[in-house]
Formats: sequence, C-alpha cells, structure tokens
Amino acid sequence: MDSPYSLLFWPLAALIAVSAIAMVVTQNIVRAATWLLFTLAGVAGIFFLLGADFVGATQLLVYVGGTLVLVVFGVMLTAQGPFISMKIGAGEWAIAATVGIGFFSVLAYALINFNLEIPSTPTQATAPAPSLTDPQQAAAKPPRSLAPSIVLGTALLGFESATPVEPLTGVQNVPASLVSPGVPNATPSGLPRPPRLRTRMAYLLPFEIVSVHLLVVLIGAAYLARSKRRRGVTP
Amino acid sequence: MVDFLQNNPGVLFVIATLLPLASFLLVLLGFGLWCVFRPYRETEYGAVLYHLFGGDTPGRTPAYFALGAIFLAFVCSAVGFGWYTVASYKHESDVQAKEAEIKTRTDEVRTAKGHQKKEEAEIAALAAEKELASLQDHWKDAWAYRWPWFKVNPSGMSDPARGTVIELGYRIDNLSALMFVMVTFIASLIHLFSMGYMADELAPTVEDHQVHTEDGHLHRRGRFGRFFLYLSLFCFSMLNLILTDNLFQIFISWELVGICSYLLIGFYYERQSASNAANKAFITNRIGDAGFIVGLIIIWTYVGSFNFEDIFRQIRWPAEVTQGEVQPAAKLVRARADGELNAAGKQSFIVDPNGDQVIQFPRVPPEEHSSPDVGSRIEVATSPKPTEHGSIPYWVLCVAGLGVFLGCVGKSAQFPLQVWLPDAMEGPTPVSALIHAATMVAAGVYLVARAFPLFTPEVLIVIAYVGGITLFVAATVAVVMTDIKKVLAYSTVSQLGYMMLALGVGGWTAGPFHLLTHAFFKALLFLGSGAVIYGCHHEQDMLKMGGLFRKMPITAITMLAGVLSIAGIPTFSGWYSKDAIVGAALEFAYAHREHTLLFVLPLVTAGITTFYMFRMWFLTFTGEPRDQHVYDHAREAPWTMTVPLMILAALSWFFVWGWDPSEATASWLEHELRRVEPAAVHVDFHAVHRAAKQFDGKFALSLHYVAGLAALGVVAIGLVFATLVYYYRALNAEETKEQFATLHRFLSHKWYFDELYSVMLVRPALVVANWCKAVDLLGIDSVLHSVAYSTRWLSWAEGKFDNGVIDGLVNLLARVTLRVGVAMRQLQTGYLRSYVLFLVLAVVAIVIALSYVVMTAAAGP
Amino acid sequence: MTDFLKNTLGLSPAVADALVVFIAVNILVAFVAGSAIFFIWLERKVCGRIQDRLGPTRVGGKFGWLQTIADGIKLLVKEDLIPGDADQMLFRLGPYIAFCGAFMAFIALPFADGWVAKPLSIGVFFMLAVMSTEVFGIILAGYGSGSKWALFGGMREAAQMVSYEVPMALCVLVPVIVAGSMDLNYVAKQQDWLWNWYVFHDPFTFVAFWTYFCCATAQCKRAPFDLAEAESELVAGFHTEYSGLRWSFFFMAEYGAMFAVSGIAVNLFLGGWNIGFLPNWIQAHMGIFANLLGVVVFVLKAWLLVFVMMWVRWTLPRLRIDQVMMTCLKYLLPISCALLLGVGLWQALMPVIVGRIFSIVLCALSVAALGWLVYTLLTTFTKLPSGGVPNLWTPTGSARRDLAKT
Amino acid sequence: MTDSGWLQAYLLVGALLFVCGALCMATKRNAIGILMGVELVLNGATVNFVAFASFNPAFQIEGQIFALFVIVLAAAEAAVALAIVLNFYNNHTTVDVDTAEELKG
Repeated sequence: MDSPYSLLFWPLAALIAVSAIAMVVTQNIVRAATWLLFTLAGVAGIFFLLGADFVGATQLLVYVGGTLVLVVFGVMLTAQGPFISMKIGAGEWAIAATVGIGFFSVLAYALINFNLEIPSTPTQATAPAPSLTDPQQAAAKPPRSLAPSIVLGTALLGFESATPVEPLTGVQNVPASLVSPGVPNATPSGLPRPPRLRTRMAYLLPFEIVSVHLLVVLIGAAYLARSKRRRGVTP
Repeated sequence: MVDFLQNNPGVLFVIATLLPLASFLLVLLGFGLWCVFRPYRETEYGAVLYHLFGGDTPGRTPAYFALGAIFLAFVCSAVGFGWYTVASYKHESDVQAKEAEIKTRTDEVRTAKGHQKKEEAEIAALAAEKELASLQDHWKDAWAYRWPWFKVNPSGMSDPARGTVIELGYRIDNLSALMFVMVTFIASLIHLFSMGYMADELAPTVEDHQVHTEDGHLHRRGRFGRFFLYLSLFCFSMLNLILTDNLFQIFISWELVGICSYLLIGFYYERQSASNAANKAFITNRIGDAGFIVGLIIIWTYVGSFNFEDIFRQIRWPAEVTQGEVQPAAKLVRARADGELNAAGKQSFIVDPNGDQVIQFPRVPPEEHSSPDVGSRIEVATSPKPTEHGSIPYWVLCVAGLGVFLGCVGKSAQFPLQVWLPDAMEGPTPVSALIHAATMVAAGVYLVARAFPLFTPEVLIVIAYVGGITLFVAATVAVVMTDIKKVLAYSTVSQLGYMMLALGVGGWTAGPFHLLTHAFFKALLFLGSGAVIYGCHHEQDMLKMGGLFRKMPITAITMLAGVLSIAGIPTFSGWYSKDAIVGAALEFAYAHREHTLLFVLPLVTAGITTFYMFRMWFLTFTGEPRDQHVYDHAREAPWTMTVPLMILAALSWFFVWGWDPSEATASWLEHELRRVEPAAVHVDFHAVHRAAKQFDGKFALSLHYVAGLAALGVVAIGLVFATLVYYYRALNAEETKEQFATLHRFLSHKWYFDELYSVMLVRPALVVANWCKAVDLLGIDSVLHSVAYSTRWLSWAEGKFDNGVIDGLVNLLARVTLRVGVAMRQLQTGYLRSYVLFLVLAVVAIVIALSYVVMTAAAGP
Repeated sequence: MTDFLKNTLGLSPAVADALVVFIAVNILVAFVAGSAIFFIWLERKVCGRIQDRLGPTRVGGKFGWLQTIADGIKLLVKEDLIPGDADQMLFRLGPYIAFCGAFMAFIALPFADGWVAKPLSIGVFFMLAVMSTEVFGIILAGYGSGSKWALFGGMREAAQMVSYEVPMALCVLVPVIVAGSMDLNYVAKQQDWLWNWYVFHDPFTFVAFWTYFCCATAQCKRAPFDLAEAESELVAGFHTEYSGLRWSFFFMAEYGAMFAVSGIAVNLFLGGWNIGFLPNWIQAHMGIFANLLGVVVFVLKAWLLVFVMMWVRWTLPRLRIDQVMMTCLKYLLPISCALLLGVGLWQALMPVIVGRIFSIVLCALSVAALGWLVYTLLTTFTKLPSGGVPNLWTPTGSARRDLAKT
Repeated sequence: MTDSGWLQAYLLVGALLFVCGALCMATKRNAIGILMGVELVLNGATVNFVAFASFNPAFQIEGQIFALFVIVLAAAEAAVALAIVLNFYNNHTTVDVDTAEELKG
C-alpha cells in the first residue's frame, strides 16, 4: 500500500508522539488537554490514512468534540485556581520514566521481533469481482473495493451485500463511483437487487447493546454528578 | 337401611354397644371444651362458652347423655334379643327339616333301584345339602361378622393364613343376647339410681368428711359428670366384651373394664383407702391378665387365630365334616407321635387317650379322621417348625386354659385373687352394684363359659376346686362382717364361686343361669344397701342401724325379696339357678367319688349364705335402733332410687319362672341357655351324665332332685338359725363371738389373706426392691460418678492444653500474619500512581518472562 | 484533474495527487477568505438597511465595497497584545484551532458535481465532526485569556455548541436516510428537479430543514443565539481580549462556518448545484460549463441562506442563556428525534407514488409562498415610511452638507 | 516498504500511545489527568485495531467495528469518570488523588 498518502504517516506519527509525550510531561492540566487534542486529531488522521474514514470521523466527533470538551468542563468545574499544577517529586519522575521506557522497549522489541505474516492485500485495480449472488463468497468478507464506510455501515446494519436497495434500509443504491467497476451494481434487467440479510445479523446486536449501554451510562453519570443535599437537613 | 337391618340384625347389638361409647366421647368432648374455656371464663365470650359447657356448677347433662345412651342400648338389645329368639327357633326348625330331607334322600340313594332313579336321588340329595349350606351361611351372615382389623407380620409361617391378621367381629348367640339384655337393663337402672345417689356431687363444692386436711375437711368440686363419664365407658367395655367373637377383642375390653373399675373404685381418690383399693384392684387384675396374656400367646402361636370358632374347630374333633360348616364340637383328640417325619413331610400319629399331643383340625384331611377311635392312625401335614405340626402338646393346651382361667380368676375375684373385691366397696355404691352385678365380675364367668371348649378336663377340675374354695371362704368371712356393703361383697365372691364351680363340674347352663339371676338380685341388694346408706347419711355399719323398717319400708321389702332370692327360697329366681348348680355338683360328685368335696362345699355354703344374708337384713331393718342419731335422720330414698329397687325386686322374684314355677328345672331362662350349650360339654362330661341316668333309672327320684332337697334343708337350717339369733335374740351374738374369739378373729381377718400376701409377696418384693436400690446407688451410681469425675478432670486438663498449646499456636499464627501485614502495608502507598506503576511493571515482567519461555521453547530440542 | 496531470503533463501519480490536493486547498482558502470579506460587507449593508441606515457607502466608490479590505488592513497593522496573566500558548492556539475547524469542513464540501477537494463517502459526517473541533479553539481562547469575561463567554459558547451539535446531527441524518448515503456529492446528485429537492420530499424533511437551520444558526453562535458575545453581559465573550489578526481569524472562522453549514443545508435539502428546472441532459451537454454553472448556483443558494441568517440576526432580540439551552434540549432535540423516526417510517411504509404527489404539491405551495413573500417585500419597499423625512433616499443639498461635515 | 513494515510502524505508534497513557496515569496527580491517560491508552488500542483492520482484509470489518465500540465506550467511561471526579471534588474539595489515601497501608 505504498500510496502517496502513506507518506503522510511520518508527520502524523511525529505529531502524535510529540504531543503525547508533551501531554505526559506538561504540568498544566489544560495544556495537557490541548496536547491530548493534538494527539487525538493525529490519531484521527492516521485513521483516515488507513482508509477508516468513518472511524476517523467518529474519533473527531466523539473524542475531540465530546469527550475532550467534557474533560475540559471537568477541569473548569474542579479548578481551584486558573492554573492548576500538582507537582510530583523528581524521584517519581525518574521511576516513571525508567518504567515507561522499559515498557515501551519491551513492546517495541516484541513488535519488531514478532513475525507478522500478512496475506498480501489485493489492490483496488486487481480486486477480484465477488459475485454477490454466491452465498459462500457473500458470507465471506465484502470486497475491499467498496468504500470501507459503506462496508462498515452495511455490516452494522446486518447486511451481507454492500449494495442494498430497498428503502427499508434507508440505504439506496450505492453510487457507481464507490463500487469498483468489476462489481455488478444491478441485475441485468437494471432493476436493483433486493438486499440479502445475513443469517447472523452481523453487528446489529452489538451496535444496539452499545447504544443501550451508552444510555445507561449517561443516566448513571447524571445520577453520580447531581448535587446531593445533605442528609437530615431539609432544604 | 331397613334391608340392611333385616339382612344382618346383629348390627342392633353393635349399635347397642357403640351407644355408650358415643355418650362417653360426647361427654369427654364437653369436658375437654370446658377445660379449654375455663381459663377464659373472665372474658366476655369465654364466659358464655364456659357456662354453656357447665360453668362452675356441674350440670346433669352428662347423666342424661349416659342414661339415654344406655337406655337406648337396652331397647336395641331387647329388640335384638326378641328378634334372635324368634329367628333362631325358625332357623332350627328349617335346619331340622333340611337334615331330615337329606336323610331321606340318602336313604333313597341307598334303596333306589335302577341307575336313573339313583342319579335323580343323588342330585336331589346334593341340592338339599346345598340348600342347607346356604341356610347356614345366611344365618351366619345375619348374626356374625368378621372384619380384618390390621395385618401383622406372617412371622415366616409356611401357612400364610395363620397368624397374619387380627380381626374385629361380633357373633350373637343366646348367651350373649341374654347378657346384653341383662347388662343394659341393670346398667340403665343403675344409671337412674345414680342420678339420685350422686346428687350431692352436683354442688359446686363438696365437703368430703372422710378426708382430713390441716383446715378441717377437704373441699373439692363436684364430680357428677365425671362419674357418668366413667359409667358410660364401663358399660361400653362390658358390652363390647360380650359382643365380640374373638379373644383379642375380649382382651381389649378386659383391660378397659379394668381401668374403668380402677377409676370408679378410686372415685374419691382423695381418700387414702379409696386410692389404695383402686390400686389393689388394678394390680390384682394385672396378675390375672398376665395369665391371660400367656394364654393368648399360646393360642396365637399354635392356632394362629383369636376367633373362638377357629380355635374350637382346630382343637376339637369336628362332629360332621361332611356338610356345611364344620361344627366346633366333640372331644379333644389326644395322640402320640409315631416315628419320624415320612418322605411326604407328614407326621403320623396314633390316637391314644393318654397321648401327649392334641390333633389340630381341620389341618388333617377330613377323610382321615372320620372315626378317631383309639389306636387308629392319623397322618398330619407338618413343617419343620414345631409350632406348625398339626398338633398341640397337651400340657401347652392345659397351660393356655389355665392362663385364660387365671385372667378370669382375677376379674371375678376367685380364690387366690379375691382380695380386691371387698376393698372395692370404697367406690360409690352404684359402682359396686354395677361391678358386682352386671359388668366386671360377670366378665370372668362369661369368659369361662364362652371359652369352655378350650379347657381340658384337668383345667376344669381346677376351675371347680377354685370355685368351691372361693365360695366357702367368702361365705364364712361374710358371716362376721358388720359393714353392710362388705357383707354383700363377700356374698358376691361366694356366688361367683358357685358359678365357677358349676362351670367346672359341667353344669354349663347352671353357671350363666346363676350369673343372670344373681345379677338381678345382687343389683337389687346393692342398690338397697345404697338406699340404706343414703338414708343413713353414709353410715355403713350394721351395728349402728336397726329398726329401719319403719323408716324405709319400700327399701326393706325390696331388699327382703333380694335376700330370699339369694338364699334360694323356692320360687325366687335364686332358687332355680342355685338348684341347678347343686344338682350339677351332685351328679359330678356321684360320678367321681373322689371329688365329693365339690358337692359338700356348695351345700354347706348354701346354709351359711342364708344365715348371713338374713343376719344382714335383721340387723338392718328389725329390732330396736342401736344408734338413735342415725335412726332419727334416716329417711326413705327418693323415687329415682326406689323405682329401680321395685323393678329389680319384681324381676328377682318371678322373672325366670317357667311352667310350672314350682318345678326347679322349668325356668325358661335355663331352657334358653341350654340351647347354646357347647357340644364339648356333653363330650367331656359324657361319663357324668351316663352315671346320672343310671342313678335315675335305678331310683325313683333323680340326683338333681336329691340335691335340691338337701339344699333346701340346709337353707332352712340356716334361716332358722339366723332368725333365732338375730330376730328373737335366743342367744347373744356377742357371747358367741367371745366363745369363738379365735375363729372370729380368723374370719374377720379374712383368713389372713392380706397378711399372707404381704408376707409372701409384698415384703419380699420390697426387700428385693431395696436390694436393687442399694445396687443402683452403690454400684451403678458410683461408677457413673467416677466416670463423671474423670470426665471433669480430663476436660480440665484438656482445657489447659487448649489454652496453652492450641491457642498458643493460633495466636502465633495470628501474630505472624500481623507482622507480615505490617511489613507488606508499606506497598500500599494509597497513591493511584504507584499502583499504575506496579501494574506496568507487572506487565513488563510477564512479557519478558513469556518471551523468555517462548525463546527457550523454540531453542530447545 | 488528477488524470489530466498524470496523462497530459506526465507527472508521477504521487506528485500529481499532492499537486491536486495543494491546488484544491489553495482554492478553498482563497474562497473562504474571499467569502468572509464579502460577508462582512454584506452584513454591514444588511444591518444598515434593516436599521434604516445606509451602511458603508464611501470606501471603494459605490456601496463601500472595499470597506472590508480597509478593515483588514487596519487589523493587520493593529498592535496585537496579549494580557499579562494569559496563558500564552493557549491564547495563541485558540484562533488557529477554531479557524482550522471551520476551514477543514470545506474539504468535503462539493461545489459542483465531483468538484470536491477530497471525495469522502461520509462527507457530511466528516464536516460535522471537523466543525465540532471549533469548540475547542473557543474554549482555549476563553480559558487562555485569563479573564473572567472570556472564561464565561467560552464556557457558554462551548456548552451551546456542544449541545446544539446533537439536534443538528440528527436533522442532518434525516435527508441522509432519504438519500441512503452520507456522500454530499451523491446526495446533491439525487435532487435534480425542483420537486426532487429533499426539502419537499416529505413533511419530515421539510420540518427538518427549518430545524437544521435553527441549529446551524446557533452552532455558528449567530444571533439570536450569540450569548457568547453578549455585549451587555460579558463584554465580547471569548474574544474580549483578542485584537488584530487573531480576532479576525475568529471572524473568518465564524463566517466560514456560516457558509459551511449553509452549504450543507443546500446540498442536503435545496438540491445542491441543481438549478431545479433545467433538465439534466442539458447539463450533460454543457460539459465543464455545467459544473461552472453548478458552482454559481450552489454559491448563490448558500449566500441566500447566509443572508437569511444575517436578516434574522438583525431582526430578532437576543435570548437568555437558559432559554437557549432550553430551546435546544427541550424542544429541538425531541423534535429532531421525532423527525428521524418519522422519516424512517415514511421511507419504510409510504408508497412511492404518494410520496411523489406529496412532494410535488408541497413544492408548488412553497414556490407560491415564496413568490408571495417576494412580491410583498418588493411592494412594501416602494412605500416610504409614513411620516418620514421627505427625500431621505435622494440626498438634498442640506443633507449633502451634513454628510460633508462628517 | 512492505505491508508488514507499515503495520509494525502503526503498531509502534499504538504502543507509544499506550505507554504514554500509562505514564500519564502514573505521573499525574490530577484525577482528570489520569482520565486523559486512560483515553490515551484506549486510543493506542484503537490504533492497533484499525491498523490490523486495514492491513488484514480478514479483519476489515471487525477491526473497525471494535475501534468504534472502543471509542463509544471510552466516551461513556469518560462521562462516568468525570461524574466520579465531581463527587470526589465535592468530598475532598480537590481533585488531587493523593488526598484519596483511605486505603493507605
């Protein structure tokens, strides 16, 4: 995957590394939050780079737009002064640094020495055209030639076919620009192909579970953070 | 319902039996509720319920219950008796007709010419036999019923029919029907009488003059209801005893009767004497019941059934095995075993009048004992178990009979065990009347009569002698008694002796006959004495009475009737029965000269009886009042007492008359009883009757008549003597007493029976008990105490060990743990950071270790 | 265009891609900046008109069309001062982050068919996500200024934007569901004829459009939701302490965001670059000119929406902060949820023909309403204010004299 | 550069993020700082997921979906953690976690 964009990896990695370390080092919590922002943005960039547009966008929206703001709100709500800094001793710094370096070196050693056997990924041009009518192959992975986000969305909705057409799903026929020319987008009669549901509703159930979990968490957080009235004292 | 009753009218008697039980349960329930509500009598509703169930003053309701129940029972049994009599006569005629027909048919079969006719005759004979069988079956269904009560372990007997089931059942015949009528009738009269007699128990608090507490006399609640409660139970048990057809049920009722007598004799249990008397009665009966149980066990073991019919059928030779049911009858077939078991597992016996075994029927095939003549062989199927030979050792049978008879001795106060009955006078007088007349003592005689075929000749001789001794001893003691009730008590004992004697000498009808008649006049006498005592404010000593005729004429006259009856004055019921007894005794004595005593004793005693009965009557009702105070306060009894007296007087006079009354043997009651006389009687006393017949043939007048004349003469002597002494005062009683002081002391100490027993039995028992106590205290207790001390010492030492060593170890462990904890707590800085650091370090360590392991594994061979 | 570079100029694909990206980004920057300048001028004029004033008239001759340039020059030369106890780094970072957020949104915004810097299959989602980062810049600005006005303003702003993101995103999802794709290019392509515009597609999209517009207005912290710079309460909100170029960056971010949200609205609801009554085959024959025409149409539509925003701003009074939040959380959020549900059901259950008829009818009604509105506006304009000064719009001598004096 | 080489590079970035997060947790006394550390750690994991997803078609969907779930759960976790921090602040009037040493040995 030596595409021109892959060169962008290095500046992004540098950004991530620098800002992450800076975040660890800095004493000002708000600055730390800023560095965290840069880190997260860089990670989002990495996601885009890896072709996971949806994940990247989600990263931006949820982390940068939501979580981080939440964190900063926390900072503001719990700040005693404009500039909070809780210093720790140099000794602890030393210990932490050594441990951290040791940890990273162990991980890096393991990564580099570990033999990663990856099946050579087919490029878009030479992508085999999987016939969506063949159940076996359909049950197998959808073609990478499709935009990953569509694959992802259809998977989340529990479809085997990346080209559902019914308004039932809300997903109308995918633009030809997103489908590799090899993939037939419609039946010979030109009519849209009916969608085929996976027997195992792919990731629909986890998706629902996560959403319910989110709701529960929000309620719990609201309950935890609510202002408690003292016991015995009736306001 | 009506059909049911018509098909088996025997149920009438069952109802009659169960009615007193029902009243008992009802009254008991009432008492229970009363006791339940008593604690709450202060509260509002509690008070209502409490007073609803009697409140503080005992009401008459229990008496009404009991009286109603027993009277209904009387009605039922009277109806049943009538029914039974009519039906039984009809049945007898039918059976005789059938048998005649069968006879003729069989003759035809024998005489018929030609094959055709012969066959027809045979068929007709068979049909007749079938009809006869069905007749017998129907009769049985009507008047008997057996219900398997509960099954017991077959105890591995090869014959599963034996000894597996204990039954309840009833079987009505003339004897039981008559007993029913008698018991229920007298019981209802006694109930009525008691309602008057026990009236002072109706008070909320009764003062008992005979019990002395630190503050004067005892004051207690009235026990009117309780008295009738006991009476009902008493009646139920007696009726059940009469009703049933098996020994086991009899035994149950036996014990029930015992406990009721205990409760009633000890009715005034605050009185020391009363409670002692109750205990004495109970314990004495226990001795008898021990024998009874022995008998039961033997019968159960060998016969495997308690049903009378089964027992008799097995030990007596069947009269006719060819038709219908096997009649329990005939003789005990004695035999001796001949050789070992043969191949077929059969034991062959040789019939021998002196053999040591008694053949059991019908376990022997019928065709094999058509004629048990001396010397003939009998093959009996056997099994290795000795108790399952088709035979019973003769001595075992004797023991069984003796055991059962011992039970009877205890119940009806015969010679060795007669001591309890006089003390039983401690109970209220109606109770004495009931015990003596109708229920308890009658039970023994009834059982002997009922189980008669069970007794071997030896046992019968024993019975006869026991009866003879009893009647003489009791009569002699009665002569010197001054307590009116004591006199009556001993007269009862002596009369029971008469009955036993009669049964023993083969006057089977005479015994129950005297039982019935005696029941009436003894009840009369007791109730009369009760009336006297009641009128004299519980004064029982005859020496303080006298001249009461003017105060209570009805009582006097009615009691006179009773006295005449028991003395055996002709045309009074006592005369008939006693005459029968004496006659039977004389026949027996004539047949066996060595047993002449068995005729002399009752003859003499008849005179003594007359003497002491008239003595009692004269002392009580004639002459000058010896105690002015008693005389002044004496008064006639209320109607509830006098009415029963008059009824009983009438009954004890002409109740048993047959035609003509002057004929001693013409009593209808005797006739009725004779109809149910067991065939065994005729077999066992065959010789006696034959001798009597020879005598009658030889002389103009029969043995029976001779005996009657002799008895009358003796009675006349006794009467004259009594009249001279106690009416005309021809010679002074006191002086006579002085002259025969030794004899008098001997008699008034009741032949020193109590003392004898206390020396022979009570003292040794006490001594043994003391020994046991000593052994217990010195031996066993010391061992126990030493064990206890050693245990204490051990536990003390163990405690030391525990505190010292074990706890020490535990504490050491705890201390070590504490030290380690104190050392380790330094790791718990409480800083989140350090925890995270430790986490990371752990991860690093694990990764390194794993990679090392992986590498070594990869590098390794 | 990549192909053009690769084939005709024979560049290596990597270089070609890089070049394409570079060109696109430059164009976008230029466009954003230019539109910001234009908006500032427009805003002044509109505000003036609405306030019965003339607005800028002089600079650059007619209509004062150089006014903004002049302001820019002024801002550039202005001294750029940083408060003493401000957090330098954060203070500096704030405007850039905000501007980046606003600007990066344009990467996925198609101006015409295929004319998009980076065609993304999740364009609209990407735009929303990127624009959500703008909040952080504002927070940093408010916090880093070390002034309580700024802090309050920043907090309010952050709270407002974060909470208005939610209904906005939900409203965006409504046409996305209808279209079945988050690719703006594809969505705009679907709505060729006027009655195919998604605003007319069904009642839910119709309502969703207005809801989205409200949320967008609030998202761009425009009046009546501009609590951040409520002069009366906190001087100028998060940018109280800012001046000069940094301040202008904030404004560029704001106007850029305005255009971005308007562009989203146009692409999602108002048929994108489609004129609406020009058949597709004509555009097909026009070739690149079709795209140029599309760009023009698209920009005009977006400007129209921006104009409406200004109009609203200068017409309506400002809300209270609690009212703002309440409007979002108590009304807009449930409404948008209901819309989402409703449009899903409509798509699932409604027969196609019914939907078609409905959209045509609604389209006709809306056009009529619009026409009537324009007509009334024009006719109203011809009337002079009653009791007004005569010849006010034609300056007489005295008026000229007065003006000359100033 | 080979695919696996690129993959290792991405994984290294993830590892770096992970380590930095751990260090952040280990060195910050501010509760919120620690929370940020957690976020960083989660991001490291996410990076790994996505990297594997894009380099190994076998994981294309799974990796991304797991990444999504991680992000979402991280958001949830942040909410709860902040709520806890607020409680902590209410009780201790500071967010210095060193004041929470009730468990100190």
